Amino acid sequence: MEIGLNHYLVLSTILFAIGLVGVMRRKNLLMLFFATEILLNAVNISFAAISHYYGDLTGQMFVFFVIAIAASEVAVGLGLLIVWHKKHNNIDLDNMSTMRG
Amino acid sequence: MELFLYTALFSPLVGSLFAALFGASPKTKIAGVVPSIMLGVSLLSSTILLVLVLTTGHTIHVEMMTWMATGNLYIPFGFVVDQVSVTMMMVVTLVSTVVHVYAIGYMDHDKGFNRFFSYLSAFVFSMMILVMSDNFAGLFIGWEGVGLCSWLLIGFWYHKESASWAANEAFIMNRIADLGMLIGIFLIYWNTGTLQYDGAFAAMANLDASTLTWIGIFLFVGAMGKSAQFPLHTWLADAMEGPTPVSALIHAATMVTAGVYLVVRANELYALIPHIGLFIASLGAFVAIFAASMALVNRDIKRVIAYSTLSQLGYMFVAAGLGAYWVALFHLMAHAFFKALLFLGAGNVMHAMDSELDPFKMGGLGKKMKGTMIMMTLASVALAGIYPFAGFFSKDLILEVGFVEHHYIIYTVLLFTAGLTAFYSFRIVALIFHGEERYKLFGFHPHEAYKFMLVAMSPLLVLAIIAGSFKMTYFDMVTYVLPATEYHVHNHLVYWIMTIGTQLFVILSIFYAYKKYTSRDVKVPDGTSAMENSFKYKLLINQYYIPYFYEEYLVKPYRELSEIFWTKIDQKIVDATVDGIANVFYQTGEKTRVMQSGNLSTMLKWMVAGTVALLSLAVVFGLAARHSGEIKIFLSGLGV
Amino acid sequence: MLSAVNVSIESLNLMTLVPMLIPIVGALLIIVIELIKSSQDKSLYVMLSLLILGIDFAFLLESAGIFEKNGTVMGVFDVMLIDGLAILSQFIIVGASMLFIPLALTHKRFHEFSYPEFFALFLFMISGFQFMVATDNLILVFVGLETASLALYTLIAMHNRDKSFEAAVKYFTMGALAAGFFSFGSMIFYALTGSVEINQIAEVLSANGYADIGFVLIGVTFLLASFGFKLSMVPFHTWTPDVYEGSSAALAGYMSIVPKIAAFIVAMRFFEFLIHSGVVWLEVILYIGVVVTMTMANVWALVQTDVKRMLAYSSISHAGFVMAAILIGTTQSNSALFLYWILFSFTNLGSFSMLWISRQKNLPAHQQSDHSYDKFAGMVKTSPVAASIMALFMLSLAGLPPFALFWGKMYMISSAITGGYTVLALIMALNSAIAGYYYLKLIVYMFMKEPVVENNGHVYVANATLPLKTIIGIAAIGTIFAFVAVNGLLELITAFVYNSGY
Amino acid sequence: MLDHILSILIFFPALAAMLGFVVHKDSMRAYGTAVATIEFALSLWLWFVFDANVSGMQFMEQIALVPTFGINYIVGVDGISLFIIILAAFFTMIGIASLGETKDVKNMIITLLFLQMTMVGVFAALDAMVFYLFWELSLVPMLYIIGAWGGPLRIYASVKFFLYTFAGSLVMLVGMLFMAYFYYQATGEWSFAILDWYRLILPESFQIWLFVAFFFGFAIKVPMFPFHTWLPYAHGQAPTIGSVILAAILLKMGTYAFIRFSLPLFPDASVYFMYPIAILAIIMIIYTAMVAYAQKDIKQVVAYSSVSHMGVIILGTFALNVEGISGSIFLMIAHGVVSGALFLLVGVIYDRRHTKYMSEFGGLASVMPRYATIFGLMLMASVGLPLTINFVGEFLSLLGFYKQSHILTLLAGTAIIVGAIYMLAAYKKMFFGVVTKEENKNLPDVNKRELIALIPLAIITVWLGIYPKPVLGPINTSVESVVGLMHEKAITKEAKSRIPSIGKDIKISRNSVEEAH
Repeated sequence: MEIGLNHYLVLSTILFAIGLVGVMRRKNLLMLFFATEILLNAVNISFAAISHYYGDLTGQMFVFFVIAIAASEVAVGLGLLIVWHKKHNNIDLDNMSTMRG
Repeated sequence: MELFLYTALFSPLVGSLFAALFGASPKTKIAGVVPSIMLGVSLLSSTILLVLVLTTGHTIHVEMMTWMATGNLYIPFGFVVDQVSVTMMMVVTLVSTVVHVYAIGYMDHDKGFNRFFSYLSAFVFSMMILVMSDNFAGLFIGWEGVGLCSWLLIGFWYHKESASWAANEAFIMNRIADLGMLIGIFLIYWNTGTLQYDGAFAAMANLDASTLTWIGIFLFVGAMGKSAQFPLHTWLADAMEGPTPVSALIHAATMVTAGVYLVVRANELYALIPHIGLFIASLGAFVAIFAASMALVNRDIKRVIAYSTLSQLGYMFVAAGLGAYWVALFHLMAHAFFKALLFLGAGNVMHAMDSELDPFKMGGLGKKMKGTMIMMTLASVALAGIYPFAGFFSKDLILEVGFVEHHYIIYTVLLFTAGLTAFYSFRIVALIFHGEERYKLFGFHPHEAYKFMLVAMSPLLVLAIIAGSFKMTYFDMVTYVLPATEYHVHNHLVYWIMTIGTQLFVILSIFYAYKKYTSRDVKVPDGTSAMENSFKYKLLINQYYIPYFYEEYLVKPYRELSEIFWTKIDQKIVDATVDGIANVFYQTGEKTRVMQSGNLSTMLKWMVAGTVALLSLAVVFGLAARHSGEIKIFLSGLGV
Repeated sequence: MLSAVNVSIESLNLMTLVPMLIPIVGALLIIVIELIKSSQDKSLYVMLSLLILGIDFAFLLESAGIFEKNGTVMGVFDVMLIDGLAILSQFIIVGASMLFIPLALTHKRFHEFSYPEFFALFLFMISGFQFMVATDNLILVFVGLETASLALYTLIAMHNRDKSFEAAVKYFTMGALAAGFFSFGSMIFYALTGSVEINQIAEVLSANGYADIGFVLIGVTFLLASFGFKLSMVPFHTWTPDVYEGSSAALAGYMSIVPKIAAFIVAMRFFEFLIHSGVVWLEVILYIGVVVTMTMANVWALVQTDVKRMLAYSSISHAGFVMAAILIGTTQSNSALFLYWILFSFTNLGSFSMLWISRQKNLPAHQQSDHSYDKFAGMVKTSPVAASIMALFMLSLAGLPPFALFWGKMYMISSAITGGYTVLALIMALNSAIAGYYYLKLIVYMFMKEPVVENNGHVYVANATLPLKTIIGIAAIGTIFAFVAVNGLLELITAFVYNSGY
Repeated sequence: MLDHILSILIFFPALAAMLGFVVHKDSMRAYGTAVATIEFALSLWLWFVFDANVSGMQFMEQIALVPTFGINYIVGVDGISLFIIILAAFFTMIGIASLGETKDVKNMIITLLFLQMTMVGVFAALDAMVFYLFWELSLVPMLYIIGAWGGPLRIYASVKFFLYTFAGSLVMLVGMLFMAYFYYQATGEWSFAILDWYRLILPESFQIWLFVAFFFGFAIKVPMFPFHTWLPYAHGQAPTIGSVILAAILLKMGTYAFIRFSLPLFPDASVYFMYPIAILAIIMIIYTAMVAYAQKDIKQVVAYSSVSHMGVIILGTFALNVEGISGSIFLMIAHGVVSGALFLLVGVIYDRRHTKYMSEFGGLASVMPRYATIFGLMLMASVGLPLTINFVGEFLSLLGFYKQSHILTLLAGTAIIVGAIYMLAAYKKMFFGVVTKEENKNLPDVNKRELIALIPLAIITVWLGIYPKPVLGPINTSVESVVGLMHEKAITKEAKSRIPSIGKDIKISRNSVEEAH
């Protein structure tokens, strides 16, 4: 069978859903970041697919930007993560709830 | 002439203010003398005015200044001296002058001496306004003014609980009546467009009967309050808490007759609504006998006299109600003289017995205080209406009126009451002055009052005796303004039977009373005798349980209801709601703040949840988009 | 064989880029300076950035002039869009930043300011926001958004306390999620229309009459979620109080203003056509969102014990209040949004600065948080002027005339009425009433209570220096004498908004 | 000078308050008194130059504020507002002059001066927004006075006062914005000027809605039953001066606003709501009078009594004829004087015994005769005895309303009975009987400082009771024009009949909202 646009979209949607679940379920900060990466890349897939479908490059440009941003996010995120780990030597979400109410 | 009018009106005020200057300072004779002189002046100028009116027959009408003016309403301070008001002026100034002079002696030892005179003169001033005003608003000023002064004077000995209570009772009861009066005034204004007597009465001629009836009723309600007619009568007896001169002046001679004056003043109105007149007359007759019955047994001389005042007021209302306005006014005048005299005499007795009021504890005082005895006896005779004393002319006239107008029930009632009157007045005379000297048992040392007090009383005595002889002159005078109807029983035989019959009846009851209460076996009742335990007696001594009824069924509930309104409704309901609304928000906050758990993954869950919620809504709406029309309608309610 | 691309430099219209480039250049400059000669005093950097922002502001005035002459300008392959909204919002962004920067010159030493990177990042962030507002291309919006956000996360973290790290992490993570939503949303629109430019999306959608409305709604959902995060709409608001508490008061104040206005502009651009396309769903959602955000935020603010958190919630509620403008979507409401936000930025920056100057280096024992209410108990006794100014800001926030925010509120409610949203208008009014309580609470503490512990009032101005006082002074004057400026502002704003077709 | 006298009246106290910050606290009292006296003199001068024969606004000033949105600073004064302004100035003066021993008196006086600005502003404002501005602003100083100098419950009381009024007036604000919008629809331009609004005729349905919106703001301020519960707390907790100003002036804002806004703007709605409001007013009169009778605390008695009296004022206002409205305005002044005096008197005894419970007193008449006399006078004024200031107002108000409804007036008339009941009862408890408490045996009588405040009030009470003309005249002139305007504007037949027409012709452009559509 021949793979059409919808398959890509479905795939990306599934991936996105996985990402969401991960975001909700993960207690480990690092894993959480991975989940967000999944989110973004899920979107990338469909962007690429759609841009191919329309035959214009905007989508792919978007993909590039997303990748770039994802990268920088990782940078910042890991930075924060490391600092946090230095201070508390754990990266568990449930430990960071000093502020509430 | 206006000069005299203003002097008559304002000199009491001057006297009052003068006395007020010494209000806070200790007793000074001058604070008593000056007001008395001022009243003398007032009396003098009133007399001059009287002479003027009597001789020339024309009246004085002045407008001093504007009081209220707004919209179409225009109320001036206007005063009129006509035959009616001048009579009242004479009565007021005369009696009050006497009382003032008398009071200088009576209040001699009272530390509130100065205060007393400033109040008393203030009262006279208000009374003068009441009688001299040329419009209903002015009348109302005086009306409330006398109310205020009577409040001050009844509660004069404010340290006595009973006194201040009586004062408040009097004021509030009068207020109830004044409301009626006020409504009457409103009615008059909106229907006639003015409050001036002449204008208003002129306009009333062409008003429909129902309106007039209402006006008549409401005005009379006002009169009922001041003249202590049933059911607003209880305050008068309690008002005896005040110093005796006050009782003499306010609660016998002047203020309580204001109601009668009002009806007489409004004769043109009541002439148009005879059915109300009849009602007034019937009520008057009822009050006459009702009050007299209570006077029969009471063991407080002042209260007895008070009840007799009440019953005499009843007579006056009968006359006024039956349209015999001049008769009412005449009896008012005569009554003022002998009743004031009676009270002042009682005052002497009280002084002698250091404020003991129970006649059973007296007896045989005649030896000690001749003057007083004579005066009171004569006053009682006049009250009983024996020829040729004032009472005969005025009171029997009222009986005749009742007869001539064919209201035989009223006539009979009044006749019977005349007997009662004679009985109770001589009951106390006998108990006080004759028989055993029971006061010895209680260790009193009675003494006659100051000479000048007796002298001061003498003019009243004279008038009480001779006032009757002015009847015709008086008739000629007042009938300038009042309907001139002669009341003669044309059949001479009937006339003589009636007159003599009445006289005999009265004299008999006098002698009965005299016998009964001078006999040796009169002793201080100790609540054991059969008579005292009889139902009749209890009923009468408890004033038909009316005060009790008021206390139990009006005063108490009012107090309790207020308490409930405050504690239950105002705090528990109204205020609680307000705070409740505020609390709802606060509590919501407290409850829902847990949402902010501070845990990151919860936060993320919230975000996703929000998105999902939106999504599901999106789906719903996506489906519903076809039916968006209906939805729009539904939502337009929200203003979307 | 590709044909040579030849584009005339004029058609690029690079002028449109200049306002964004200035901060970037400035940021680089600062870094370079640091490279050449490190460990300069912070005042140098503060003043430099102030200068740079000044220049930026000047250029904005320039472009404002241009706009007034010949309307909206597109540039750089029609990616940049310099219309009234862009210019106004940039004014707010840059202006607020200029007010913020001097707050670094505190009396006590806070070590984030000793890094030049702080200022560099700050300037990057500003340019990011400027990009966000000055385009209708979703890509650029995304880039700008992320640039700004990433910088902001770092700034927060640099405050270097446990709480600030926690705040940064929370903000960051949720931000990442929001970014995912945004990209997904724009992906859907791209799929639907084959374009990522808002105006083209609008055209295409209206051309095919919103054929597949379901997908549009889904797309909108995701974008709404991401905007909701930025604008801290309930339930996407949860980061706000924590982040505000975690970061320094000054920065919190800044955050309550600038990122939001940027997001508002994007939202306005995006929802404008959807609202008028008669998509009922969107109206409903926004209606609910607005009401819930206003009310719940107020309700939560009632129960706070820390002034800073209270202000955090209050600014959420204000955001909700202003979000109503987008729902109403008339010219008046859009201008009301700008008016409100300008006045709000004065007042709110002022009140946060008041907290900032009262910030102690380390917590005294009797105090559970930096700015707990009872810290301010009896403040009027010891430092009446400070107390009065604080009270002034609170009254203004409560919307008491004639102070700044009243005019914003008034105009906003009026726009709701003219837009036919009567019920909404009433809800807004009543919400201001509820809000009155917690602003009043602080006044009550300051003016009517006795101090918890005896202090000489120094704590309230522990951090004060001339620049800080100046800023607060400016804010206070702006708050009191707003009524002088309102008319001018209103005319200007209305003109700009109207001419850019909103 | 004359063209700006109102602005001077409004802003002079504020300016003085600003300068007051530098005055040393020992000489603050003198400073405050001086300022307030000057202000009062100015207000008297205003009265002197006021032309009593002009029915319209005088000394109008207009400064553009937000012209694009139709908000301008417009002030002006007519017979209705003139005397309340004077009263405000007067009470601030005697209030400060007779200020008892208070902690940080400096803040107090500064606050009072600010309060005065807002009060005068409210009554002088002719632009809805400016009116609203002062109206809201007046809450702040009062909040501070109650909250900082009040009794044990002061914070609860002050916050309640603030929020309750604030909430109400926000609804009113919505109403105002609506009104402006309608004006915009009708004429195509924004305006908040009241005089412009007067010329606008709205369909009845709109009138009713707007009337309700405004009603919330006003009714809470008055305060009308059932919105009155903030008042007892405010009075109970406030310091003497606070209660005096509150009762004398601030409450009048509500009733004044009814006459300034509700009646002329919404004549048909006023007629439509006449009976409901009259019934509320009667509940106020009787119910609160009974509540007052149940009080143990003399200050609460006075507090509730003022609610009761406000009922009469409302009733007079909604008589919708010249007699009634003039009466209610006069009664505002009267009630201001009398209740103000009564609160001062309560303050006198409170300063001496630091209790307000009547059970603590008794027999004071013999200990403090002068005090008892003045109290008695004010009491008699409060129960509306003729020849005292209150009677004129009450008489006219009731007289006016009698035209509209006999039975309701009869009910309302019970005011003179129930009023007498609680007042006399209170007086009896405090002054009559024998002195039982030891500490009451030798209380000092009223001193000079207190007399400064009380004597003038006593004089006014009697003077205006005997000769109300100088005040009633100008009021009447302005009220006639208001009533005339209402009659002109009235649409429904009922309103036309209910509101009497005045001979004078009032010109109003008959452009209504529909026509604009």
